[in-house]
Amino acid sequence: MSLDHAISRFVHDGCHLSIGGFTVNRNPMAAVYEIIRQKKRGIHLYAHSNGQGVDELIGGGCVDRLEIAYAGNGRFAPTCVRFRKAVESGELVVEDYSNFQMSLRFTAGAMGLPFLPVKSGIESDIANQWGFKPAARRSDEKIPDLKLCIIDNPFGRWADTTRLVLVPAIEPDVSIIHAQTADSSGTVRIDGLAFTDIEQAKAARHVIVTCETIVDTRQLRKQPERNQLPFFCVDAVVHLPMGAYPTACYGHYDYDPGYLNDYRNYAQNDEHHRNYLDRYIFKTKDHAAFISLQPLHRLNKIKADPDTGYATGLNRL
Amino acid sequence: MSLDHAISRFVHDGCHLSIGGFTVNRNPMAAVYEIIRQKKRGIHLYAHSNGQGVDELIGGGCVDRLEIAYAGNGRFAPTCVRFRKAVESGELVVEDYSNFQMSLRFTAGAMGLPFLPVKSGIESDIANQWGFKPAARRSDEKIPDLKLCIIDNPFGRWADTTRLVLVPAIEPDVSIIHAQTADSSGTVRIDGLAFTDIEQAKAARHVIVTCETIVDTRQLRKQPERNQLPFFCVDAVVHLPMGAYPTACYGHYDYDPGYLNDYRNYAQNDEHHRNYLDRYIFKTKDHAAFISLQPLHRLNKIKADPDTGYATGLNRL
Amino acid sequence: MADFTLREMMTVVASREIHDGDIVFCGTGISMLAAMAAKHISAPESIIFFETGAIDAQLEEVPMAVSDSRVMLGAAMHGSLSEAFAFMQNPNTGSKVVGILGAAQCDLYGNLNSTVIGDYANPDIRFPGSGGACDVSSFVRRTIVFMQLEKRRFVPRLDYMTSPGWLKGYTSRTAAGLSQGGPSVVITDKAVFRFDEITRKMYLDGCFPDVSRQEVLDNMGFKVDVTREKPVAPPHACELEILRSRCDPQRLILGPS
Amino acid sequence: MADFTLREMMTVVASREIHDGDIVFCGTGISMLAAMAAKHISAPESIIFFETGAIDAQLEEVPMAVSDSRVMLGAAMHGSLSEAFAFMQNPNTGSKVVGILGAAQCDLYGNLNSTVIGDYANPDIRFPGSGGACDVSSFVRRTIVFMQLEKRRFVPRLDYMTSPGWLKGYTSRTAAGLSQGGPSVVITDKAVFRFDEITRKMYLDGCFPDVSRQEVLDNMGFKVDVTREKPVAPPHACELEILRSRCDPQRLILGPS
Repeated sequence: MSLDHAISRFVHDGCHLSIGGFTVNRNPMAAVYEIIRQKKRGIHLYAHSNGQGVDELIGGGCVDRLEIAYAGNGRFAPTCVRFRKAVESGELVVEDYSNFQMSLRFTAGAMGLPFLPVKSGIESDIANQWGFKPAARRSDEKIPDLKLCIIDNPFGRWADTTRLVLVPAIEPDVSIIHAQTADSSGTVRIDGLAFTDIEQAKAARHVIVTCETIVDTRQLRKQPERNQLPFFCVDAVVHLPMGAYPTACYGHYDYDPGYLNDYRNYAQNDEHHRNYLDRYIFKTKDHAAFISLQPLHRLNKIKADPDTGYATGLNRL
Repeated sequence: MSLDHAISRFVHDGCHLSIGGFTVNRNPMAAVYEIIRQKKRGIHLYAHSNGQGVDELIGGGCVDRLEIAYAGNGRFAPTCVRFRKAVESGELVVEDYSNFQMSLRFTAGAMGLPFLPVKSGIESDIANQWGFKPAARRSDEKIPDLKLCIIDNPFGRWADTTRLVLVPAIEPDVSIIHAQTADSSGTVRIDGLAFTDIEQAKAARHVIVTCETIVDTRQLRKQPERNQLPFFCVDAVVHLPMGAYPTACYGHYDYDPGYLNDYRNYAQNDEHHRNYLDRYIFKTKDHAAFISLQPLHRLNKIKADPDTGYATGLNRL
Repeated sequence: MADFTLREMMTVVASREIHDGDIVFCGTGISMLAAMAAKHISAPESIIFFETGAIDAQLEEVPMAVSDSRVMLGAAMHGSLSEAFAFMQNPNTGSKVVGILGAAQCDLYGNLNSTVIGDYANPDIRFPGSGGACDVSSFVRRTIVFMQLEKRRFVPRLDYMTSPGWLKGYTSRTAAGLSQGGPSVVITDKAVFRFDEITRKMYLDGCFPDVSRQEVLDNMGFKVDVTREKPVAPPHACELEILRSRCDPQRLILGPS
Repeated sequence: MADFTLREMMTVVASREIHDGDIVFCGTGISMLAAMAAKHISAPESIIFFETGAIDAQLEEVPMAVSDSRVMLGAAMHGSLSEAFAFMQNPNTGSKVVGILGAAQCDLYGNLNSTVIGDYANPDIRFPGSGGACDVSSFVRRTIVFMQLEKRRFVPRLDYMTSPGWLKGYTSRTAAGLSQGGPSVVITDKAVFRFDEITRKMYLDGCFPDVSRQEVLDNMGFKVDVTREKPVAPPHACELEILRSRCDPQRLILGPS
């Protein structure tokens, strides 16, 4: 399936969307740009520590509500710039959790459970301060009535625990992840760290996988231990080389420090950011056209060294 | 560390023990036989569907209490023979759970949680019939006061769920698993299905890993995705070729139908079973001696085909 | 009509319940063979799935247990037990799963016992226990039950309910908080039973060739509606051929011919 | 005495808090560098651990984020986020973990804010949020806190408590149901603070070379006990050499020299 078709088919205005990756690594950026290009609006977005993808979707005007643990992008943006602007201006409603809590919320969705317990959040304002107010929650059947709840351990002091936080499952309408490898039926292999991508995919009603390489099914099945997602979880597989650019894809390419620094500078100024969107996203017809705008010497520099999986010695200032 | 040292150091009379593997595959049999050889008594044993290992430990007189989901051994013993005898004679107290429940109970222990929720067990006698009675539970701090409990969904009807079963964490004193590969510091790689071995190990206070091969640390670290247990979880690594025999070890050898059929026949008769214990376990000084008692032609027949991981065409009648 | 054993007949009848797109949860033994038969005969796009975490196992040889290394070869992925059961508990994937279960006892509503005969604390006969049966029967869209037709197995009241079926019938299953799925068919060595859409009581769907209705009823400990009985088609020669030559040439599960 | 920047001093001071056998939970930036420095200088048997699931990462080059591909190379294993946090929540492994955290605000009891300045629903300044900080501070044996010493950062009352420290002191932390661990040291660009064993209030442990006690107190929004103050040893030349040449030769985190 082509990316524009997959996005127009599964990502709708107002849908609940989850994207994979973690800050500067393996964000499904091609899909993010296509969502912006298609001018989707009113998205309810979920992520744990997705940095670049979340910030671009917010900057693209696609997101109304965000549930997240961390909106930074490493050294390139200690706090994501468009995220910060949107929250401070009141354009974006945010509900904060911790990284473990968000990962467990996706895990609960993946497991078909309404919640999972966790021992973090007690006494934190994560428990006390709710982004979505109780009345708004009750009127929206796609948001749980409670942000979370704290219970006494029903097993006494078993496991040396007196109180626990229960965090509600996330069941996105659609999750999008970027992998190194898949077959055409949708069996997925991620190399390096998988973050929470697999749980995000399993929790969702629909799953779009973009990938660097499509290989023959038989090849993936020689080492079933290395595959993380079976084909029956996946709705669309899109072959998309450089699909995580400008974030990294372990074994294929590094993040592009030049792009990420430029992006931060554009993002800090509303007019520059509008020009950025216009030039790189709205005026490119697809990801290949977007990639062709990047200076070749920069793309060459981020090619991964096969021994390390990243661009050894890359100037990252 | 040698196996006899690891067992005498970590497995004590009355301890709470968990063993890995599943029915006919990758049971830590060498460790099981060493526990029998050392005449450990009063063990509280946990397993989900471990077949051969559980039955041998029960037959060896080591086990007083058992928490388990399934005590069968495939075609070789639809119900494990010594298990059945011990339950029917009242020598063994059993508490039944489902396979998912047991796996989640180990997962809860691995996660440092007192319980995990699950949607199975409702209306089943698994919820109503307790192997350990409430008074006995309360007087033993190593058993939770409740076998399980059923709660209403605190998030209303979120995730289309009204009621859930909470199953208590298992925190064994020691877990023993058998892996294909480890390094000397204890980083573990299991090929093929890992069953619930990893959760069983993470949940335990002490972990013994027996393995077919010990390799250099650098070799395991070339593909960190394929390792499942980091060294800081492991107390003892024992190099033990054929350590899962007579159960299978994917990629190394198959289960031995001859041994498993003979075992069933011995197990069905108390005197034959005593002779079996005497000949194969008490009179062998270690696993190598035990293996040397097996007919060479049988051992040759179960060698795994490198293409399939099992003994292709093996006569398994 | 080809010669066939009752075990072959049961296997083929069960395989006909499996359709393309179904994810088939298999236990040990005849249920595994039924899934293999379906995949080879009528539902090549069905997916064989084991609780041990092997997904879409290729099964070049028939496994002797769900942990057999033969389930690992050529699978789409290897998960943990928890992951495998989570696929069934998750409604997105669980709604595609068909479970196949056996048991020691079955009642009018398809509730199953695979744990004990007699008192739980002091049993007359101990069986292996739930394994994944309670989980599967609690989660998936529909289950296929395999049973020997005997009076001591088809009982008015289970000694122990391992796996919930339709509980007490009507809407009692969903009212208790279980999934909308439940047992859809009971396949025995003499007859096939299904469940009424409203009452969820078992009824006689059909007798095997050369088996009389009376013979069926004489082997049951409770009464069932017989008004919907229709003949059960015997295995085709080609079904038998594939079952014998492709699925279980050693007759490890089919037993003596 | 060798020339050094305050950032170098902070890094070296933090690295001294790490011992062989510690599993060091690292965030982005200076905390990662402190862990690398400890491993190269004083605690070669410490283990660098990222919430992203990379365990005992070898770190040939300094990562720019905890998800950087540089954390993946040569690790003992790659887990998921949930697995990584579970290692900290599990008391068997969590009791070996030392967390290193930064924040925008810190109070007398080492409670931290990394979420907002102002009202949560309508903030004056929005920060990235907890990430794993709330989890780490809730679970692990002890945490090392990095802060710039400024009045607006050392506040009597947090605008938002992201990560629980000693809460209200004394036994309030364990009474609330949190782990026995808590913040053990706060390392700033001017001084080091620790926490009283009984009251769990922060006290001044020592000022950096050439920093006066008064300068420290002038930059804090609350009073601390100063009676236990002792000098903080500056970095040794060899510590600096390793930090500069082995850990961050590009000065990505150390910044201008």
